[in-house]
Amino acid sequence: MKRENIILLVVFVLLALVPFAAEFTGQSSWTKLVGQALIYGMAAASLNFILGYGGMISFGHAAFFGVGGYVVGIMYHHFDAGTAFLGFIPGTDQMLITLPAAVLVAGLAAAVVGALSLRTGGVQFIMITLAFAQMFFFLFISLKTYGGEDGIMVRRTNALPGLDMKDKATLYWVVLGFAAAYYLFLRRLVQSSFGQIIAGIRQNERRMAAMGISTYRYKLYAFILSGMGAGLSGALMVNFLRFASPDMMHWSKSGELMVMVILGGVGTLAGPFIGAGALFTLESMLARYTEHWMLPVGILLLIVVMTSKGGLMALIRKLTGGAK
Amino acid sequence: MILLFEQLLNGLQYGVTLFLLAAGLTLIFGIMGVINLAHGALYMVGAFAASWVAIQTGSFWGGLLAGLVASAIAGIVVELGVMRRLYARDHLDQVLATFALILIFNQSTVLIFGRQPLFTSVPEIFSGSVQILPGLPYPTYRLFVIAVGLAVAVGLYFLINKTRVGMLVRAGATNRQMVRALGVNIQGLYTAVFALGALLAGLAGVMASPIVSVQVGMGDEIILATFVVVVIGGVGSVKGAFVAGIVLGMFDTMLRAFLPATLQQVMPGPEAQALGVGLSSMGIYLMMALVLLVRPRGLFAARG
Amino acid sequence: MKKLLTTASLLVASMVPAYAEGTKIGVITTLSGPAGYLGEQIRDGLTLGLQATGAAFELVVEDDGRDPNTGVQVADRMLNEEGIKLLTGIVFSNVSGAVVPEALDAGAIYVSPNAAPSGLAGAKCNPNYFVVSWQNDSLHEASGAAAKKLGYTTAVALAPNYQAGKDAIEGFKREFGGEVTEIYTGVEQSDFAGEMAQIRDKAPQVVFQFHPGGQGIAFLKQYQQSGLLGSIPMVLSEPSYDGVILKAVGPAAVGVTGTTHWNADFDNEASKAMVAAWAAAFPETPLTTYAQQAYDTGLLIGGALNKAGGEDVAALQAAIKAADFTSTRGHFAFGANQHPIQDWYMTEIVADEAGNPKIVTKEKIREAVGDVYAADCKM
Amino acid sequence: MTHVLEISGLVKKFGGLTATDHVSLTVDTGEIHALIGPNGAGKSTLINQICGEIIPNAGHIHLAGREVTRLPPADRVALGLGRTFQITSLLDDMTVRQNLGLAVQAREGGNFHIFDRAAKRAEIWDEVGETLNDTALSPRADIAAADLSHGEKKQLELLMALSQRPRLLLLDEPMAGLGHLESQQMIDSLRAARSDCAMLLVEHDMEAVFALADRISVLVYGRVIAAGTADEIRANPAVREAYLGEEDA
Repeated sequence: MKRENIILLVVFVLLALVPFAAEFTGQSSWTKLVGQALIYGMAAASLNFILGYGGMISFGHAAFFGVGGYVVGIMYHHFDAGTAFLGFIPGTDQMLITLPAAVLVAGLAAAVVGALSLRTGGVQFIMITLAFAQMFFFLFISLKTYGGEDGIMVRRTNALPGLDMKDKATLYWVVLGFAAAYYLFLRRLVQSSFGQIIAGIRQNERRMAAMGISTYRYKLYAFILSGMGAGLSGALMVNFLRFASPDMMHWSKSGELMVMVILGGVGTLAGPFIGAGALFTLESMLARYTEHWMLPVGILLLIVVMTSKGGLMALIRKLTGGAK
Repeated sequence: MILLFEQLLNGLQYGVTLFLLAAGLTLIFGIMGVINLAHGALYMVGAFAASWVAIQTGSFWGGLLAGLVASAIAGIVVELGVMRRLYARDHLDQVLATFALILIFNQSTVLIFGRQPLFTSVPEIFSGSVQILPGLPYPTYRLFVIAVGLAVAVGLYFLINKTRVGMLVRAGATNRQMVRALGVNIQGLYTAVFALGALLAGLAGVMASPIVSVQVGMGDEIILATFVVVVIGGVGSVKGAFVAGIVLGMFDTMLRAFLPATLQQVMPGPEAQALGVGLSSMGIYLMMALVLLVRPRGLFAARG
Repeated sequence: MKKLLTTASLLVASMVPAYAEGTKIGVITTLSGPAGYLGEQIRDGLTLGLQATGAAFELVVEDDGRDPNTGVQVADRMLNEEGIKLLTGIVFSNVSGAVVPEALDAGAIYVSPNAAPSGLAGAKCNPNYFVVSWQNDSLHEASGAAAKKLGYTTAVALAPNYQAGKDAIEGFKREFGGEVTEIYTGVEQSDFAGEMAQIRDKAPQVVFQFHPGGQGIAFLKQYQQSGLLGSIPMVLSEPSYDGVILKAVGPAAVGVTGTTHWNADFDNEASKAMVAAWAAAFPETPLTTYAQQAYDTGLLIGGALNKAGGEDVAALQAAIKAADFTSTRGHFAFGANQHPIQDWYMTEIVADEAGNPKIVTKEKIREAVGDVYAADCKM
Repeated sequence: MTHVLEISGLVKKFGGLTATDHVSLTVDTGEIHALIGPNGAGKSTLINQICGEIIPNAGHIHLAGREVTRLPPADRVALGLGRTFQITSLLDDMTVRQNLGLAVQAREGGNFHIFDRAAKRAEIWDEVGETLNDTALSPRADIAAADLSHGEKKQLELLMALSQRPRLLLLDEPMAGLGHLESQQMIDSLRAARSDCAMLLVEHDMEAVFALADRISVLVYGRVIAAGTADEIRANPAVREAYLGEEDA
């Protein structure tokens, strides 16, 4: 087995043991903390695919995260109320239905946003994706049926046949399973034929066009795939927290996802997960000691960006002697 | 009719505030190629410094001076301490660093001034209203804000078009390498531009402080609209920032003022209200998306 | 600099609780961002209230950053790791929507000093969930009643375009009964010049507006600057004219009518004690209804702790449910959904000797009212 | 027979400047057609119109009998157009092998597959191996493109363009910046490739032009002032005056 795979396996096993360790040490909230970090890691990793591998700096990624979350929330709402969405789509609390639906709807949203945004580039692309995300935010904030700015409560986590989803550890393992699968999917994706084309477009779009690649179509496809990933993580987050709210698509959430990617390491597979974990743990640890946690978080972020290029992944590589 | 005119004035006043913020941002953006998310924090610094000094001394003008000085100093410190090391990095690192700066500025403000909003009032000579049309009294202070904004626009026009510094700034916005090749003290120019941008943001903050609530995070709300202005106007173009600022200010105000009522005439009640307000909140973003789809580099892009 | 020191000492004070041996109470509240002062008021009011009861308690305070995710994270740690069985403190209903179910599922009690989302007030009410503040609807109904009582028949009602804003206007309309023009403002809007022009154009007899926090400050300032303050009367509900807002707007608020469930000039022992304790502890900071609600929460919780202790959740729940405390607002009882039944008062903002705004209670306008959701609650 | 490339009456204006002024020319199968002219004559503008990066104001471009005047660049590549750039344009972070691999992959298709492994596509890597064999780049195959010498970059770019198996290859100053020996190698490579595809060669190096070109067109101020064989162009007085006279002086 390759060294990289061994490390992955070890990390996976360690993560799988988190609920036990948390219980054993009496720090049981770690299960939830790590679970949330994993979901954010997935969202950040989906962003990293277009941002790090594809060179498309999207500042509106939280929109798809939120859309995915709201699909779960809205379906649960109708399930709970016994009504139908748009009058003909019945609600459900089955994860096997809600998650694919969330992925699909987020992908559709990404298709529309991407199709328009990708006509621009550079700073304009950053801003136009932000603009679309803001439109989603304002749309959901004025949806009275679904709680407006207060959001929707999802009183019970979606059901998965054969599992007791009320159990925190079970839910955590489900999340871990999705995160691991998503990691492997991304690993395969960046090595695939399509992944190579996307990497080529990031490095030299003009050259790729001269080789007969209609870059727009490939970038759009990447944008949609990435939006679907964000939708999946949003749907998981709503299941995990049992709550969906417009905060999920606020522009500061897009910014946070971006920070996770940059902090962890742009264009690396593990970077976004590491970045999400680091930022999340840092915030929540510091918040325990001081109400002014934003100050040390800000200073630490600044130090990281000023002193190292390539984020925490670069640091880890340096420390482990250049090994992958 | 009077209502329409008043709303136009309101739009103009909002527009010049956006212009003050966007002018600095677009220069920093265009010349140094830096995405400065923390520009709104400088607006906040200006507002807080001005309010605090105004409270202590009882003088709005003392506050104005303090706000300008404080924001310019904050700008210089940020440029020397942080931005200077990031010019060569890509946009992403700049985004992260300036995001960190927002956290630092906001929380430091909490530590220094506390969490409660500060109170400032309109200076005595501008406290009343002026009867600009029969039946339309308009707050003198807002007219003052409009005048200051327009004066800054004229000043910037002369600075950029008629002075040597302005020539360098223009050249820098079009071609960074060329300015370097001219043997200019590029570091000095960068610091100066950054300080100028910070000063203008601070000025916007000072002017807004008697109108809005001077509170932590006040810059984060307006910075998005400012970015929209910069992008619609064209990155690096002060003229673009001016035109886009005014147009956007008016467009936004008009939408808020008239769209819900207009929709109500063609649709049944409450839904029309909700839709109208939703649409007018989205208005500026919708406008940016449309402009970029037609002109992907904005209206007055400096770089070809 | 003095401010800095005060803040620093407060910070220390909050981290080193006075009664380190007592029952742990988890306080999840918003301390960062523009709304941070609300959390500060709640934390400090709660502390004073608890101290007034002499109960043995230990506060574990943490910031939720107005983010439901953070709130749940914090709640999870408090509930499962530190074994806390009693939570309170949340300012915003979007946070409480996420946190309250978490607490209830863990078998803990949540007592709300402020946020009271309608989603938890009706059919989804819960024996372990209490609200000490007020339900949104009843708050704004009081303003409608006040405007009606003052003899007005036409109004312009303004509120931000989110759920609480819509509820506010609905509540106002319900009791007002006259002709109402509704204007919704932007969620993050801070310049209301356009709305001022519309108000002038409509020329109603009265203006009702609901803009808590910074928006309220901006609105009142601009209302005065546009010259409307003297010409069209304004009626407000308490979150739009709290002490902090008044301090920030200065004379711009004088002449405005407000409705509230409590005011600093209330003539009862509990209220006087609280005002005195607050003035001694935080001379620089105005006492708002947020702090008062939290103080009442402190009295309620402290009393219940004294009676039932902190170990037995069921006993504690019963003690809280009894609401056996002397509220700073005078009459207080829990309705069927464990939300308050209380009186509402009309107040007026007048200028004190220094010309600064001061709230004076005028009269009681509604007596012993609960909320419309209580009927749906089957407990 | 049809021409591989046929340009007729092409006009492109930038503001008041006419960069391409009613240009007409053809390239036939197996032919190397050179386009020469002083700096600013509009050669790159013309190339970019043929590639589709710039859309002309008037006139027509036909590629292998199909009108392509307004098609996007990628669609023209599908019809058999390949190109090299005046300033070499490679995928800098990738190795020589990966650069070539991507060029082959772009031609072979399957580019939307997300579950395969590009590194395991034998049809690609076999071909890349064959292409690299016997070239000077062979020992440098696993070096990042950014680290190659200027001459090697030019060479790699040509190999990438040829890997697309174009019918027509647009060469934008392939000799620029090359030493004498490297130029000779480039001329040899081009000569070897002429059996596979026609070429439109933009070049300043007259020695190379005369060594390779079957026909030469001379572009001055956006207009074709002369066209013909090498000998005809050498003898043309207008060309001597407008162009060669100055350049050779």
